[in-house]
Amino acid sequence: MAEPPILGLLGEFGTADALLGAVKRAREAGYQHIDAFSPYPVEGMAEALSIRDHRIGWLSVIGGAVGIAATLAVQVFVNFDYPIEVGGRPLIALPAFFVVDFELMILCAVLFPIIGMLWMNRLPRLHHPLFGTPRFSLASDDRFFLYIEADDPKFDRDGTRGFLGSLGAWSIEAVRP
Amino acid sequence: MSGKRLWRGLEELAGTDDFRAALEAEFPAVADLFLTDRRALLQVMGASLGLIGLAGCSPKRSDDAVPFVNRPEDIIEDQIARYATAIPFDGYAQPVIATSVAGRPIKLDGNPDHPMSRGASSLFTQAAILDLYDPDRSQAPLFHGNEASWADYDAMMLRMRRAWAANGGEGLRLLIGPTSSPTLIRQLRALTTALPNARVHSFDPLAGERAFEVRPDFAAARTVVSLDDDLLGPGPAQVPNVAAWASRRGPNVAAGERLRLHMAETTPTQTGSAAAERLAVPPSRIPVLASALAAELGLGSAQDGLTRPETLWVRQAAAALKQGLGLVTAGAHCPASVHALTFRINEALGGAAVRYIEPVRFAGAPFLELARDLDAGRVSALVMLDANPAYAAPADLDFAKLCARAPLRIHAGQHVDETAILSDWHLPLPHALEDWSDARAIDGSATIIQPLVDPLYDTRSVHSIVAGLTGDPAPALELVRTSWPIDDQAWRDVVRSGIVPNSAAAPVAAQAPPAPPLASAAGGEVEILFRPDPTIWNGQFANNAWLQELGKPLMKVTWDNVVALSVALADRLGVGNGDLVRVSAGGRNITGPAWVMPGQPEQSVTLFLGYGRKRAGQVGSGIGYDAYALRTAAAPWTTQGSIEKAGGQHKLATTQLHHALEGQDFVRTVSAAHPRAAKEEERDQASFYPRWKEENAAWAMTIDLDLCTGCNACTIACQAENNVPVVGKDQVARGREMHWLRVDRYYDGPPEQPTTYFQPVPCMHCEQAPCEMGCPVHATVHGPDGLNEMVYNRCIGTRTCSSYCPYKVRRFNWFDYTTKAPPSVQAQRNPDVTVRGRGVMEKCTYCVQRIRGAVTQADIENRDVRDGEIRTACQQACPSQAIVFGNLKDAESAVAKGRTSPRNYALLGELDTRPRTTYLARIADEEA
Amino acid sequence: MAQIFSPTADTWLRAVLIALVVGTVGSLLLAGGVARSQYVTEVARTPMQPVPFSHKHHAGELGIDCRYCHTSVETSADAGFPATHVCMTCHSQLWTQAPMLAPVRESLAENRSINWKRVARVPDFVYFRHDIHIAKGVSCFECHGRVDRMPLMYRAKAFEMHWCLDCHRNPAPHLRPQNAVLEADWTPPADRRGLGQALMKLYHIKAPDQLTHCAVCHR
Amino acid sequence: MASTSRPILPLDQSLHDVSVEIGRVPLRFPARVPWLIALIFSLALLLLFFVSVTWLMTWGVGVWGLNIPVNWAFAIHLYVWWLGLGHAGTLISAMLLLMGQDWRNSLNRFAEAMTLCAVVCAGIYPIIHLGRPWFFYWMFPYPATMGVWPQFRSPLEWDIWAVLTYLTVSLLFWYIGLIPDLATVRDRAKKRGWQVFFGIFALGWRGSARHWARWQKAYRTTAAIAVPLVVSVHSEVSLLFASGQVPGWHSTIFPPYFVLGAAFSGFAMVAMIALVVRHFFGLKEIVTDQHMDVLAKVLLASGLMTAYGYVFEVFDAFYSGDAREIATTYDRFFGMYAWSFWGAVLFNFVPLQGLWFKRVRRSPVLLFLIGTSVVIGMWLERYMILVTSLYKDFLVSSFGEYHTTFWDWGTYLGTIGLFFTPFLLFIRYIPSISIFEDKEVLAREKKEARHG
Repeated sequence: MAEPPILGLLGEFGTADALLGAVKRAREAGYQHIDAFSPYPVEGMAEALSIRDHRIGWLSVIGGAVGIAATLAVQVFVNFDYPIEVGGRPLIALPAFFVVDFELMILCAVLFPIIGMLWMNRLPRLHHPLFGTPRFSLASDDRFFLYIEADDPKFDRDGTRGFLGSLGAWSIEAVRP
Repeated sequence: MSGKRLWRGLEELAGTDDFRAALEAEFPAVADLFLTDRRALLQVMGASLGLIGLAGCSPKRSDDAVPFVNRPEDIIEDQIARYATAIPFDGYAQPVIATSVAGRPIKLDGNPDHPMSRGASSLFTQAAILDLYDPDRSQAPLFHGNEASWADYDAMMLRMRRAWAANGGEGLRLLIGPTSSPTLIRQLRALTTALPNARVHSFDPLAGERAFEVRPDFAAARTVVSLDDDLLGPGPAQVPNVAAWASRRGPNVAAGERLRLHMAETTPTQTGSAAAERLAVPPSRIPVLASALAAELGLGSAQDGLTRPETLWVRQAAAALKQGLGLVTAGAHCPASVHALTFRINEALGGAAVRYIEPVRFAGAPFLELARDLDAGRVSALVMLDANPAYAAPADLDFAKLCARAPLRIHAGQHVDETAILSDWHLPLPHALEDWSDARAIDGSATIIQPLVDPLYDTRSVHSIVAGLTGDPAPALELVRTSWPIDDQAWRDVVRSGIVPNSAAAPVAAQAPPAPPLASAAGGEVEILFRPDPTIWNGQFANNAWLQELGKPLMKVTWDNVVALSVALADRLGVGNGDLVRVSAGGRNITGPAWVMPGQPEQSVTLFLGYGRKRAGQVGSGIGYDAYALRTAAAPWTTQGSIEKAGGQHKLATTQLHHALEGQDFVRTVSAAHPRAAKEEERDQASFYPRWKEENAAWAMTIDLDLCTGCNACTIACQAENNVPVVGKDQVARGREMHWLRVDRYYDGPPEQPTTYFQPVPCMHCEQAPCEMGCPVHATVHGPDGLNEMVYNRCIGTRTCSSYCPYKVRRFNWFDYTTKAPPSVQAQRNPDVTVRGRGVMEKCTYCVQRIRGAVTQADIENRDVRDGEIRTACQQACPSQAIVFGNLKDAESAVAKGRTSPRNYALLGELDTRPRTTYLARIADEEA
Repeated sequence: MAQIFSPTADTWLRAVLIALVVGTVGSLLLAGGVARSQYVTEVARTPMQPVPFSHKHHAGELGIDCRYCHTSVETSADAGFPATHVCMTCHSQLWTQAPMLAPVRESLAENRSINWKRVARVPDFVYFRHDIHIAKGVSCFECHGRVDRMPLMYRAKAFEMHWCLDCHRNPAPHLRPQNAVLEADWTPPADRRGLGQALMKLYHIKAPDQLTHCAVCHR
Repeated sequence: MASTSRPILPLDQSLHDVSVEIGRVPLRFPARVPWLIALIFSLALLLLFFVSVTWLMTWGVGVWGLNIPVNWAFAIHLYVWWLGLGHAGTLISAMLLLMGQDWRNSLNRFAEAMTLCAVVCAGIYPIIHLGRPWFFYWMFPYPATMGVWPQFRSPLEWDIWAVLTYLTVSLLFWYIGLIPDLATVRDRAKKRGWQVFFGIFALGWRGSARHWARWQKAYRTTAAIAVPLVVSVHSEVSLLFASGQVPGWHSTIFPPYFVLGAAFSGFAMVAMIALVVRHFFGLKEIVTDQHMDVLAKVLLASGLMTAYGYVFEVFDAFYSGDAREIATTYDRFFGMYAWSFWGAVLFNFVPLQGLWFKRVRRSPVLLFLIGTSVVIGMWLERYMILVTSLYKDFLVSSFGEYHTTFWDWGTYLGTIGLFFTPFLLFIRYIPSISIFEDKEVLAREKKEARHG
C-alpha cells in the first residue's frame, strides 16, 4: 500500500547546540533542502546552513538614497514651481531643506529593509504545513527542529528518518500537506 | 444732494427679503462665552445695513447681486465716493473728508483744504465714524420711556407753542450743549426775540474761564511758555496746534529756530512730554508762577516763596521769552487771574505770537442761573438739546432733583442717556453724517455739514427741533440754507469744498480782562484736579469701543479711568497700580483704581472725567468711576480733599506692562555733539544671502520721533482703515489687544521728573524677516516690492511668526472676534480689507489695499506711482506729519531722503532684520 | 498541534492588506478629484434667475455691447449689474406685456431691486479687479466663457487659484488687442505667439514674480 | 560581553519557564484589580482629554492662557516634554541592542511601547495648538488647487516630518521585535480567539533559521538607524526655538541640550514603569535588581550630562556678552518665573545624587521616587525654556505675562490618559517583555555557566 505523500521530516532536539550539530551533520551527509527552527536565533546557524544574504543591508542603503533624493527633488521642485521670497532666504536653501531630507532618508532606510525582510520571508503566511505537525508548536517555546524536505535529492523516507534518529532527535514527525 | 439718493440705493440693497435671510445666516446672534465685556458690544441689532463687500475669511456668502433700480450717476456698487463735511466736537467743527462705499460711510479723514486740518485728524475725528453705527443710538422718540411718534410730539408741541405765544415763552428754558453752528445760533437768537421771556442756557462741563478765544500762533513763536495748558493734548484744537508746533520743529527747522516749550503743569500731559523744560507743580502754584513770571518780565512785584526748581524754571522761561517771539498760554481751566496775567505778559512781549478772536461757540446764560431758576420753580418747560446735565452737572447741584421741578422736560440727544430718563420726552438726534447742519472750526471758519446717508433711524435734526419750538419743524437743509444767503453755485462750491471762504473769525483787539486777586489757597491734604479723560473726553465717547480700547496716551490703560497720584504719595499710602483708593472732598467721595503717575507732583491727585456712566450704552455703561460726583459748581477744576487706601484691587487692562526704557536705545536722541543716531556696527551689515531682485518699488516708512506727540490718532486711523476688531477689556488684560499700530511710551530718568518718549510701532516689514522663515505654509512671505505680506486665508495659526518677531507687532485672532459684531458695526468695515476670522495671524500691511489700488491705477494708466500718491492711514491722520511713506527706489521721495538723514536708525538694528520701517531720532533741545 | 488558519486564510489576509493600501491611496485620489469636480468648482452651474435673461440673445444675436449693462467694467473693480431702468430702456418699448418680463416691470413699479444670482464669483479674500484686466487686454471671454452662446448664464471656468496663476505666470497667450477685448468672435492672427509678445510690451505687463506674489490678490 | 560576566537572569529557570512567566501575562492575566483601577483612572483622564479638545475646537486656542508675546506655552512645552519621555524607549532598545547589552532585553519592550504612547501624545499637540487645525494638511506637499506648497525652511515643517518619521519607525521597530513573541504566545494560547488574534499579528512566524537571519539583519539595521533618528528628532525640536532670535532660545547648544534632557527624562520614565510592572506582574525573575541597578546608573549618567547642559547654557549666556541673553538668564534666576528654573534644578539634580549609592539604586521605592522627581524636573525645564524666553524678549513695551487656564491643564492631564490607556492595554494583551531574547540570554548564560 502506498503511504500518503509527505513534504518532509521534522526532527526535534532539546538544545540549540544539538540542533546546530544535527544541521552540520545533515549538511555533511549531503542534504541540501533543509531548514532549522528555533525559539531564538541560534549563533552559527546561518553559517551552518550557509545562508549568505546581504540584500537586507543593501535595501536599507537604497531606501536611504531614494528617500533623500525624492525629498530633495520635491523641495527643489516646489520652490521652482512657485518661487516665493521668504525672509530674504535663497530659493534653494539646502541647510534648511536638509532637516526634512534627513528625516525621510531615515524613514525610507527603515521601511525598505523591513518590507523587504517580510517579502523575502514570504510573510505573512498564516497557514503552513509545519503548523499541522503536533509538536511543532514547541518551536516557539524551548524545542529546536531540523526539517528535511521531501524534494531533497538525497531524501529517502526511511533512510532520512533513520538518519534523523541517528542525530539523536527526541521525536521525528512527517509533515503532511 | 447725493445723500438721499445714495441711501435709497442702500435701502434697496438692505430691503429685499433674500438679503435679510442672507444677513441672518451671516450673523447668527450667538452670545460668546468668553468675551464677556465685549459680548454686550456684539449683540446683533435689527438695522440690516449693506452687507455688500464685507469680506471675510470664510468663502460662504450670499450669491445675490442687487443692483439699483435707478442708479445715480455718481455711484457704482463698489466704488468709493468722498465728501467734504465736518464733525462737531465740543461745538467746534472738525473738518473732514468722509469716504463712503456704495453709500456706506466707512472712514473720516481730515480735509486737506481746511486750514484747521490740512488733511490731518485727531483720534476723536477718526473714531466718530463708529458712533454713526453705534447700535445703542436712540432710534425713535420716547415719551416717558415708551416709544412715541414725532406726530405725538408735534401735537404736544403745538399746544405748548400756543401757550408760549401767549406768555412770551414764560418758563421756557433751553439748555444747550456746546455749539458753534451759525444756523443754530441764528435760530436761538430768533427764538429769544420771538419769545422774550424764554431763556437759553449753555451747558459745557469743560467750559473754561477764558473771556475770549486765544489763538496761539506757534508759527510766529520761538518760545512757548505754557501754564498748565495742554496745547498738544486731546481737544478740539489738537490738530492745528500739533501741526503748528510740528512746523517749528522737525528736519526743516534750523537748530536755532526750533520751537522751545516751557511747561508748568500738574498731571503729565503730551505737551509736558514734548517740553524742553517741564516743571511739575500742584495747581495752586500756577498763579504764583504766573505772577513770578510776570515779575521776572518786569510786570508787577517779584514773588517770594518759590521753591528752587520753580525759581529756576521761571528764570529760564523768562530768559527765553526775552529773546523775543515769546508766547505765554494758560490752560482754559486756570483761574481768571492767571488768564489776566498771561494776557498782560503777552501784551508786554508784543503779542506777536498770539491772536484773540470772538468766542466761536454760542455763549448762553450760565447753567447756574438755570439751576437757581429750577430751584425756585420758575421753569415750566426745560428743553435740553445735546446736553447731558444729569450726568455731568456739578454734584452739589443735584440736578436730578432740580430737574424734577420743571413740569415739562424734553431731552434731545443721540443716546437715551442719564438725562433722557429724567425727561418726559426724549428726541433722537441724527449723527453729523446723517443730516444737514453747519459749524465753525476752532479759528471760526465755517463748514457746511452735509449728510452722507439718510438717517438710519427716526431722528430729527436739532435745527428742526428748535424750529419746532416756535413754528413748524422745517427740514434741516432748509434752515441751514437760509443761514447762508449765497447763490446756488456758491452754495454747491461751499458744500463741495467743505469750507466757507474767508469765514474765519477776524482778530479782535482784546482789552485786558479784569484781574481778580490771585487765589491760591492750598488747604486740605491733597489737591484734586479734574481733567477730561484723554480718550473718552467728558463722557460723550463712552460708548465708542475704539476709544475705550485705546490705551491712554501716557498710561496705556484701557477701558477704565484711574486716580493718578505721585510716586511719593503712592508709597505713603502703600498703594500700587490698580489698588483702590478713596478720594474725598466736600463730604463726597469716589473710589477708583490708583495709578502711580511718574512726573505727578507729590501732593496732587488727578481724577479723569467721562467714566462711571450709567446710561452710556452697552459699551460704556458701568465702567470706571464717576469723577463728576466730586465736582462742585464752585470748584470745577481743582479742589482740596483727602485720599486714603480703600482696600481691594481693580483689574486694570493696560496695553503696556513695563514702562522704563531700562537702559535700552529703542528711542534715540541726537544732539549737536552726537549727530548720528545709527551705531557704527548697524550700518551696511554683510549678509550670507544673495540679494533678491527687486522691482522698481521698494516701499518703506520713516517715523520722526522728534515730531511724534503720542496722540494715538494713527492707531485709531489704522483701526478704522483695516477693520481691526475690538476685543474687550478681558482680552486686553490677557494681552490680546489687536491694534496693528501701537504707540509705545517709555520713561527715562527719575520717576518724579521723568523724560517721556513716544514710539509708534507698526510692522517693520523686515527685508530679512524672521517671521517669514517660521511659517510652514507660506502664509507670511515677502513681496517683490519689499512688503512683508500676510495672507490671512492661507494662515493656519501656528503663531511661529509671532514667536520669532522681535518687535511683537503681530496680532492673533484667539477667538472669533469679527463675525458676531452687530451688522451696523460691520457696515463700517472697509470692503478693501479682509475681515480676519478665528485662528489667523494679522498685522500691519502698510495699508497694502491702498498700495495695490494706486499701483493698479498707475498700471492702467501705464505710469509709475508718484511719490505721495500712496499714503498709509496712519500717515494720513498724523497731525504732525511724523510718518512718511514712500518708495525707496525713488531717490527723490521723501522717505528716501529721510533714510539718508543722520537721524535715521533701525529699531533693534543689531538683529540685522533690515526693517523697512525706520525711525528718525529725537533732537535734543539745546540748553537755553 | 492543529492548524489555526485554513489555507484560504492567507488569501483573505492578502486581500485585506491590498484593500487597505488601495483604500488609502484611493481615498486620497478621490479627495483630490472631488476638490476639482464640478460639484466644488460649480462649473456649468446655472442658477435660477428671477428673469430668464439670455446672453445668447442680447449679446450674441442682438450684439449689444457688454458695457451697455455692465457699465463699470472698465472703470471699476466690479463690472456692475444693470439697474432696472437699463432693461426698461428697451423693454418699455419691446415685449412690454411679456409675462417673462413681469419681474422687471414690478421692480420698476415697486422700486424694488431685481435679485440676480451671481454666476462667476471669487471668495471674499480675493480682490479681483475688472478694470485692470480689461485695460491689459484680457477679454471677458477668458474667464466668463462664450456668454454670447449661453441662453442662460452658467459658470464657464473653475475659479481656482491655480487657474488664476496659470494666466498670471504666462499672460501672453491670453492677451488681445484693445479692440478685440469685447469681441466674441475674434479670431487670433496666424502668429498668435508673436502678437502675445507684442502686446506684453505694449501693455507693459510686469514680470511673473510681480503678478504672482500674494498681495496682488489677497489683502 | 562585559555585562554577562555576572548573569543578568537567574540560571535556575528553564527556557520553558521564561515562556510561562512572560507568556502568562497576556494569557492568564495576574494583576487584574490594580490594572483595572489604573485603566479606569486613565480612561477618566482620557475623557477629560476629549472634553478639553472639544472645548478647544469649539472656541479656539484663546481658551488657553496664551497671548502676545507668550503665544506658545503649554502646548509646545508638553509636546517637547512628551517627545523627550519617548526617546528613552528607542535609545534603550536600539543603542543597547547594538552594544549587545543583554540587560536591555527585559526592558526594551516596555520602553518601546512607552515611546509609542508618548509620541502619540506629543504628536497631538502640534495639530491641536493650531489656530485653524482643520487646515493642518496644508503642511504637506500635495498638488493643491491653490497651487501653493509648504515652506520647507520652516522649523515647523521640519517638525511635522520628524515626528511622523519617528512615530513610524518606533512603531515598526516595536512590532518587528514583537513578531517572534507573538508566535510564542500564539502557540501557547488555548482559547481559539487568542490563537487567531496572536496568529494574525504573528504573521505566521515559524522561527526558521533563514527567517531569523533576515529578521536579525532588518532588526539591527532599524536599531542602527533609530539612534541617529532620536538624536535628529530632538535636535530638530530644539531648532524650533533656536531658529528664532529670541534671547534664551537663540543658542547653538540647544540640540545636544535637548537630546540629553530627553534621554534623561525618558530613562526616568522607563525605570518607574519597569518597577511598577514588575511589582504587579511578579516578574522579579525577569526584571531583576541587576537591571534596575544598571538602569539607575544610566539615569545618573544622563542626568549629570544634562546638568552639564544647564551649566553650559548659563556660561554660554554670559560668555556671549549679549546683554539680552544675560538679562534673560538673570530673569530665569530671579524673575517672575524663577520658580520654574529652580524647580527644574531641584527636581532634576538633587534627588538624583542618591543614585551614587548602590543601596538607593537597588531600592525600588527610592528609585521610583527619584524617577518621579526627574520627570517633574524636566517638565519644569521645558516650561521654563518656553515661557521665560518669550515673556520678555526684546522690546520692553511688549513684555507680557503668562497665566495658565483650566483648559491648559485639562488638555495636559488629558494627554496623560491618552498615554496610559493604550499602554495599559499593551501590557495586558501583549507580551510586555521580550521572550525570545531573554531565552537567548538565558541559554548563553547557562552555557557560559557550564563551561566555567
